[in-house]
Amino acid sequence: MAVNLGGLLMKNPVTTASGTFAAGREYNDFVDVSTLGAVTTKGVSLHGWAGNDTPRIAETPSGMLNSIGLQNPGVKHLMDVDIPWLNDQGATIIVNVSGHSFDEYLAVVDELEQACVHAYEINISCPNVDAGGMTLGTDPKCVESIVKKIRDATDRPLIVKLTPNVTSITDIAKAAEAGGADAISLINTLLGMSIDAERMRPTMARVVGGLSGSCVKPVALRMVWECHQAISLPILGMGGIMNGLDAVEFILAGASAVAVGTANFVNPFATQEVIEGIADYCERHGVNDVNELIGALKC
Amino acid sequence: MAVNLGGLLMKNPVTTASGTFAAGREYNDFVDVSTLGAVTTKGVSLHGWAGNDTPRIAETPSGMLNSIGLQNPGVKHLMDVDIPWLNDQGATIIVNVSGHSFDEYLAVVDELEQACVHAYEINISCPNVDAGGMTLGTDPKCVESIVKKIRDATDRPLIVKLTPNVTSITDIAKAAEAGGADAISLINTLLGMSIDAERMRPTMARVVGGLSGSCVKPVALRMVWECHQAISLPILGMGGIMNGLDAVEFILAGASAVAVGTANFVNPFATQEVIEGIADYCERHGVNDVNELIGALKC
Amino acid sequence: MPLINEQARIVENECVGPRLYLMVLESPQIAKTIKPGQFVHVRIPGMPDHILRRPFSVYAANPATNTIDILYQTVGYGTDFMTTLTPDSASLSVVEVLGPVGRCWMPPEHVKRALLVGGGVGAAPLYMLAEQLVKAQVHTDVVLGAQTEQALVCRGRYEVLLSSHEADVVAPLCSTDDGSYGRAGFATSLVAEALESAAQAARPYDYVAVCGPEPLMRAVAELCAGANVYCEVSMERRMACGIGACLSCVVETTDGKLRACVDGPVFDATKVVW
Amino acid sequence: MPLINEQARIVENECVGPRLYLMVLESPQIAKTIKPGQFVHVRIPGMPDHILRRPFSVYAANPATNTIDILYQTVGYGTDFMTTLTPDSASLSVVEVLGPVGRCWMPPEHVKRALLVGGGVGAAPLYMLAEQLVKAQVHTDVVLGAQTEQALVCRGRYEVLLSSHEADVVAPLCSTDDGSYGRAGFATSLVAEALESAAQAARPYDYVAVCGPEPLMRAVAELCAGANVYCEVSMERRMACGIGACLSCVVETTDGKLRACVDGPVFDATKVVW
Ligand SMILES: Cc1cc2nc3c(=O)[nH]c(=O)nc-3n(C[C@H](O)[C@H](O)[C@H](O)COP(=O)(O)OP(=O)(O)OC[C@H]3O[C@@H](n4cnc5c(N)ncnc54)[C@H](O)[C@@H]3O)c2cc1C
Ligand SMILES: Cc1cc2nc3c(=O)[nH]c(=O)nc-3n(C[C@H](O)[C@H](O)[C@H](O)COP(=O)(O)OP(=O)(O)OC[C@H]3O[C@@H](n4cnc5c(N)ncnc54)[C@H](O)[C@@H]3O)c2cc1C
Ligand SMILES: Cc1cc2nc3c(=O)[nH]c(=O)nc-3n(C[C@H](O)[C@H](O)[C@H](O)COP(=O)(O)O)c2cc1C
Ligand SMILES: Cc1cc2nc3c(=O)[nH]c(=O)nc-3n(C[C@H](O)[C@H](O)[C@H](O)COP(=O)(O)O)c2cc1C
Ligand code: FES
Ligand code: FES
Repeated sequence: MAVNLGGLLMKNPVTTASGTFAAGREYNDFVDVSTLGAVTTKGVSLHGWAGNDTPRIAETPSGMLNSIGLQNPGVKHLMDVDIPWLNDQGATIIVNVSGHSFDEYLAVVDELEQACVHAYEINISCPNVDAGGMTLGTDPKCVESIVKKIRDATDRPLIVKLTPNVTSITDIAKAAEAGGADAISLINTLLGMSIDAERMRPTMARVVGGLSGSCVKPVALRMVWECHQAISLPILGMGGIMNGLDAVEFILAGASAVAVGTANFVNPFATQEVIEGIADYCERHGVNDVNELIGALKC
Repeated sequence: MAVNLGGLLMKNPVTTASGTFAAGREYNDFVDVSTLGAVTTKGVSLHGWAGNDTPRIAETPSGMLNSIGLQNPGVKHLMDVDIPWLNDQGATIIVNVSGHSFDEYLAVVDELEQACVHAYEINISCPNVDAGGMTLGTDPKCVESIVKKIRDATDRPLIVKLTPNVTSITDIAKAAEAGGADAISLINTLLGMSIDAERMRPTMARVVGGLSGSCVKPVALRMVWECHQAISLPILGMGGIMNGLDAVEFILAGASAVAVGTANFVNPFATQEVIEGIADYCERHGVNDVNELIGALKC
Repeated sequence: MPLINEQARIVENECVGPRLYLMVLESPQIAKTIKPGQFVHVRIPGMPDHILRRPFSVYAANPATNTIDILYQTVGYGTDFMTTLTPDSASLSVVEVLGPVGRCWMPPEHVKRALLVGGGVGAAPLYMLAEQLVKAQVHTDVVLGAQTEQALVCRGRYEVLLSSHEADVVAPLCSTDDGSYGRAGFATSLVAEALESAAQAARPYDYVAVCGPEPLMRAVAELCAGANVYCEVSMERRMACGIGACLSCVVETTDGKLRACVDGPVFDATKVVW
Repeated sequence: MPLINEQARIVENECVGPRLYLMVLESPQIAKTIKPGQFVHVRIPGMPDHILRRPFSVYAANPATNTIDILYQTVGYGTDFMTTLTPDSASLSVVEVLGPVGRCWMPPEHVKRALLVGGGVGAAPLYMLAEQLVKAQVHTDVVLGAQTEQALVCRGRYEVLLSSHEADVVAPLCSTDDGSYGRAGFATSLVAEALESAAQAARPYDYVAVCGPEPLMRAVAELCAGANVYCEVSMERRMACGIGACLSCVVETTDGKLRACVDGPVFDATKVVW
């Protein structure tokens, strides 16, 4: 079940989607983080952000919207509290990195170089940050240049997480590749909105938010498949994975590894069940090595 | 309940989404087309198209994918068979127009000028046509120029239907406005994909297709709301409307009228129930004129 | 016949074979009007995430009891979910059926000898046709094929029906893939022999109706074309609207792409481009 | 206490007042460990389209019968849907409960006199606390407010409980918006008077616990701040994970944005930034 995600060795292809699993401790009664391919931590910025007002979520058909706004206590707290705990547990760690500016991304990575973490996932795609974030991830030139800068700052596996809210996902993926990324993550949330008709108001304080959950799976699969054909980097696929079969779909479409997000909220055992489901699928189909499934879709 | 959609008078704000209601006859045992605000017919091209191979659809969480590929018997057949029938029923008619090239769009509209129809909806957004279609609808310059050309060819209300598969929907909407559109339609389908993991194959023959149904509602609402703020044209809102409350959400977000699509497949009475649902909402909220609700969202 | 959409109470929902279930629905209007070969488009209540209706042929319709029978095989999410519905459940005991939809079987007007060929669960949609033909005193033979003996699920009902009329063969001819009942192998060889021997006996078939997996229908269609016998097939396609509006379900024919739901499901086999 | 996710059979699910239902769940592990003020995060089976869990306080826990009681009000899709679940349904008689979650009520250690204030369905999560206090022989008074008499749904249970202990007031003080029972108007005025008269009688309250609509909680918190009485409130927020991971549910506090699910739902009222 082991896979190699752009230099990051994972004992199985399953990690958590950033922001849905904190740094793993909250799920400790359900999931032993050392059994996961990796734990991807909640987006972290240099000094910590307060995030948006509540309500921050809304339920939507087969999915949900969130506008957490990257609330986080800053990279120092992550390094003092969360990373040591994850290290103690024997987890493989991917740190999701955020910033309001190129410099902030770099500063966060610089700090993290001192910590025992195994890869970075650069979130250039969060729709909930007014500066940086969204705009950054939709322009190929910006993407290439921020990736280049971070590439120069680290030798660790560099995963770039893309937003699906673009006309051409392959243009952005190519830019990340040109910048020197080791892998790309697909997809972050789709920008959406929810209205409470009876109250004539938006359901969330910030009006718009990011859509996740199984409703987005068709869009996510399409983007993974397009990028698998367009670039040669490995892909971390996510967006609506609720069970092992969903994960296999992403792998067949071209993902080398997958992340489980919203499913954790529905079922705290989701990550474990996805791992078991993939193993079960391989057994039923006589697949000895999960790597054989990557991009194995017959079209 | 009457609304004015860029010069098209509708007795209520509800029409059908192109491609989900044919030209109304198939639903005749369930829906009296003269009671609808309008009937929007299936996309029509100059000489008719054969469409894609089957399987053409796939079920997805709270939605479906389709890759019909604009199968249609051509504008002549529409004018000989469908429009006369709709005229006999007393329906208000919006004809959805497709083409492989600028010239084909113009040729279709030229033909239709002879027919008794009430408005055009120009589909510059279908993801299932290799030439034209998708590419056209994602580039503001192309959008402006095709709209200008068609604007010169007709005085009838001109509705331009946009694709949601773009980085900035407001840029495209502005281009349609600049080109002289009377209204815009939002949204066509999101590009998606579905995989049959057990068979290791795409679920549909054409691999990718257009996502519709309630799963897309959050994205559709967001785009209607963004465009309502960015341009001054009226908006025909659609994407996942299953009942009256969904329709009210679109109207509150800024739609002057709404279209019911995938819901027809689930419930053949859907259009009627949406009309009743809007009326019921107005009554419960003491709204005398549905026009008061347009864009009335309190943020 | 106008289309009807009715709330149908589940009267029965039982396992009747390997992955085979019989659902009896109280659907008075459709029970009265449905013809052999037509189908109903069923909205299954309570399925999380899944929104589309599912098409099912009507196996038997009983206007006296106001019921229609559906014989279904579990092949995916919806059919699996259907097995959990029970007549006595508070909320999940009513399905919504839209019908009768589609072109029925259309034997030639003065048909004398008919052969019905059912593969797997395809035996079900032919049963009403068999009843109709037997009632009209048409000499009717039946060939059934399935994977195993237990999967030959309508066999008993066909036996009763056929034994009630005069014919050369009073029981369905059967084949099973595993040889557990009847001829071992595919139904096609039984069909070839039946066509052959009928022709040699100078009492040739003038109508063949086939319902089953596409390879079977195609093979039988080719045999019939060779033997110059009129043959109809019932085509399965994924359906969204189920009533002719969406063009999801087209079948490639010599007249272009036609809709399985309303131009079919039953087609003249010579028109189908396989 | 470790978190547990258990399949809980529905033992009872009955209407007990206007838009109010009592669901009794067989949830042995949570029944043993849950503390007053904690909640369970419930996955409701069979809801089309809706995926999130719903948080509910536990009204009563009975380790002897292995059950927990949830008193819920129908306010939207999920709570409406919950009313259709029945103990005897084949597929929809089991819910998944995750718990016990959150910070419980934490009266000061040597509390002498407590006032519990419940608005509407907020009376429910206070009942276990009332039991605990009465058992510990703390002098406990209760104020309940609701829209109408029928909506004062836990009143009977509080009456029985309070009459079992020695106190100035042996029945809950009640107010209704429509004056159909007790004081007409909001519960706040009863609270103000209770604080006042307790202080005048030199037997002041040293603990107030409030659960109900935010305006009520805020008003009571302000009265308590004025009277210098320690006050706790139970905050409601929309929740995704329900266990502290997603940051959906934050409450603005003097210590920053804290999670209602695990840092609350019960907060020291002086810390809440309203
Ligand atoms: C006219 C007609 C008559 C039919 N009659 C019968 C019958 O009498 N008994 C019976 O057991 N089956 C019958 N079928 C097939 C039946 O519709 C499918 O087995 C059923 O839709 C599968 O649904 P699912 O949710 O279990 O499968 P899933 O794979 O989960 O379904 C996903 C989607 O694909 C569609 N789909 C999947 N398989 C088929 C298929 N073979 N044909 C058409 N659509 C499919 C479903 O309707 C749904 O939209 C008939 C099909 C047609 C077109
Ligand atoms: C800690 C806690 C304890 C609670 N205890 C009780 C209780 O004992 N009895 C009771 O009747 N209610 C209680 N509630 C409120 C209850 O969770 C909501 O009424 C319920 O979630 C509404 O769900 P719905 O599907 O009917 O509403 P919908 O509006 O359809 O729900 C949509 C989404 O919003 C959320 N939501 C809606 N209203 C609320 C709300 N008031 N609080 C939190 N989330 C909400 C839902 O959980 C869901 O995610 C509690 C809430 C919290 C946070
Ligand atoms: C509550 C919530 C918080 C999230 N926070 C982050 C984040 O901090 N950084 C990030 O890159 N993505 C974040 N995401 C996006 C997810 O990592 C993931 O890309 C997305 O939810 C799609 O996967 P899913 O459908 O499995 O949830 C968040 C998603 C949710 C639902
Ligand atoms: C089967 C099908 C066929 C469609 N054909 C067309 C078409 O011909 N022209 C067009 O502009 N849109 C077409 N659409 C898009 C719909 O008109 C509509 O924009 C979309 O489905 C979103 O609405 P809904 O979620 O209510 O279905 C089609 C959609 C479906 C599902
Ligand atoms: S299913 Fe819609 S046309 Fe046949
Ligand atoms: S609900 Fe996820 S942190 Fe509270």
